[in-house]
Amino acid sequence: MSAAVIVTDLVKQFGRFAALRGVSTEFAAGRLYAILGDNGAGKTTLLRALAGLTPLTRGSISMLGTTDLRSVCGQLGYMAHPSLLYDEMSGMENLRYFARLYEISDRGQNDEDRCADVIRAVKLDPSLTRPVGQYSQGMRQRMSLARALLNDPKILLLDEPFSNVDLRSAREMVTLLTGLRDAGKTIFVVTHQAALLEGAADEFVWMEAGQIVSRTSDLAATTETK
Amino acid sequence: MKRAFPILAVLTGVLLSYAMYQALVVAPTEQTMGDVQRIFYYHVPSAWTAFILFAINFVASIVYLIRRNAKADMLALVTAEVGVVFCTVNLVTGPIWARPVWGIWWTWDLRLTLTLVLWLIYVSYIVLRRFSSSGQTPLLAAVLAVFGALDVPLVYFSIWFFRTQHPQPVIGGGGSLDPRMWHALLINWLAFSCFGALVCWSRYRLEVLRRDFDETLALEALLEPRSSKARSS
Amino acid sequence: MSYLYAAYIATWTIHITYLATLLRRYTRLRNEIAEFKGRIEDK
Amino acid sequence: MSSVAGLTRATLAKDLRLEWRSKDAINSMLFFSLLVVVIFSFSFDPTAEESRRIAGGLVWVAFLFAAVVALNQTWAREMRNQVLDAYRVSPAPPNALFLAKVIGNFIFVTVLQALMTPLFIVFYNLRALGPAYQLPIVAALGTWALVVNGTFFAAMSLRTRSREIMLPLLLFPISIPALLAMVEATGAILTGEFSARFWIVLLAAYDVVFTIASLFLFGLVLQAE
Repeated sequence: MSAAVIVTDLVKQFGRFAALRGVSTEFAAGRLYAILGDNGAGKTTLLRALAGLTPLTRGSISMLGTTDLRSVCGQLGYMAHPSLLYDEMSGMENLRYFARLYEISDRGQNDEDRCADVIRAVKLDPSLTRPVGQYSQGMRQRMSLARALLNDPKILLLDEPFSNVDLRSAREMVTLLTGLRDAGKTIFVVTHQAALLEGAADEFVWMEAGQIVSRTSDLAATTETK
Repeated sequence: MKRAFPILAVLTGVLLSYAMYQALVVAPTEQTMGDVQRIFYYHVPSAWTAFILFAINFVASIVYLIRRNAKADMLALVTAEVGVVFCTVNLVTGPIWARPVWGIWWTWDLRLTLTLVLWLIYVSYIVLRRFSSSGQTPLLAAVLAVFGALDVPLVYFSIWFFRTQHPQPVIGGGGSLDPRMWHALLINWLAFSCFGALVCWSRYRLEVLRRDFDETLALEALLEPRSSKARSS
Repeated sequence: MSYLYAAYIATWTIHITYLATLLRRYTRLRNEIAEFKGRIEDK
Repeated sequence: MSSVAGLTRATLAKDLRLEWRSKDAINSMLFFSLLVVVIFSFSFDPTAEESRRIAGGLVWVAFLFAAVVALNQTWAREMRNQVLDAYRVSPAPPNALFLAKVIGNFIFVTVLQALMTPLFIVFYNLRALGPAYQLPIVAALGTWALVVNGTFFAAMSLRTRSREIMLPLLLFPISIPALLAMVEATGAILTGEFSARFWIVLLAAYDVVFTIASLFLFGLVLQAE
């Protein structure tokens, strides 16, 4: 199995605080990783570094066989804790704009169809004209996931996708994610709700104080030692 | 390196005293302005030193943008700060000279205005460095330095034309300097440049120390064995 | 003549003020480093 | 290149739609410059013949402050829900975003000028004694100068604490030659005492230099955190 992501000695320093203190590891392609840890353990910073949003103090990231992250950013889907959507526009209007950024129409699919497909995939209605600002938290979260899926990415980076989402919707999102994983995508999920991913995630990655402290495929085993 | 600093400090001190002696005693008294003209010997060298420091800042900023070299960034920071200090000296001594000679504190003449604008640009540079919250301060600062340098010729032309359009008090600057005056001026410039370099060096060492310490603090946890702590918590 | 003295004093006041701030920053940093070393040894 | 143009258009359309729905920027700008006009007219007698000489400065100071309001708004819109990150992770070229923002701000400030100019004429009894056809040229070049640097520095101040204060601190010193040129050119045209040609050339040079510099360096600023 080939490695989709290789990180070497990642250090991210903010003044007198380091969010990442020398992270070196590999992640295989086509698997679902749950990244767990306390607040301030560096989970979000790691995810942002993978997305190319955070310039590193030291270290390098190789993704899909290249260290030039700019050249593969079209293959990446990123969902942050905030929604990354314009509150004043409807879901469809938002996605239509982001579809332009990825120039999806050049890949042989019509913008309109693609946007409507992703919205349906997250169990929302494409014909909804309400602006996103008036959505419920759960709906907004799902629309945000739809935005991340828009360019049919090979690697998906999700930061807290289940926060403030009701249990049923969260389960549906997990099913959607495992389906994507089975279709060959590499998925990283930063979450506090590890239990939701039990049985779904291939591996649980524990972080503490800016380092990866353990990786295991069995959630129960790690929780025991904690 | 450590011994070089006190030696240079002593040499600079001697040079400064000699230059002061030259400026206040040896150089002849100017006929029309009198002793007040002696302000010239620290007013002008301050300006020249400041301009050289700003030029180094520009070069260092370009080098940083191309190479992302931390040393270039520190050099840029140091030269901007010390340059502003020398520029301030120039701007403060200017009016003190102008008042008895022209009868006014300030005039919007080309050199004065240009110096003031430069001072403003570099003060905003220092403020940016102080206020930017991220680890990207060096990058933002270097970009601003490039913008500032691009601005200088435009400022120059605009003020030059502004001045020719509005009549200004005539400023005596023409006429040749007595060779002894030149001598005193150049000695003073040399002394102030050495002094400036020395200040830059101390500031640079302070910055190196601070950055090393910040890094050690940030990575402190690396020194401890992590795995045992992970288990105990 | 008093203008000459004023300019002279102003020049050196500015330089010495800057040097003083440098010195203050330096001693503060020194103290912090000493404190940090003490903490490391306690461990 | 065509993709930059297309994306610029898409981003601009999106910004104009957002502004049309909220009207945040244009309303606050209008009110702000109205306040400046009123306060200035209390400070001195605006109908005096003498005021023709300072009218250029007055008009541009009002527009400058109003522009700062708009400039802060453009990026604030992108910071809500951190939408800017969505642009940063996409393969879209940074310059398309920059150009769209600059053109958007240019439109906002021009609309403001169109609405405010009649007011200035009425309140200050203005009338151009020089060649009036030069006024729109000066306005366009001057506005572009303010907006191109303003948009760039507003993006830079996003990365700082207290960003609303940072923008004018960075923008005003660099804009001094442009401001001088706008004020002098407007004064020259209104009084008809001398030619504004030099100032128009200077403004054009300023626009070219800083537009190119911004396009070169904006990518770095956008990808900085």
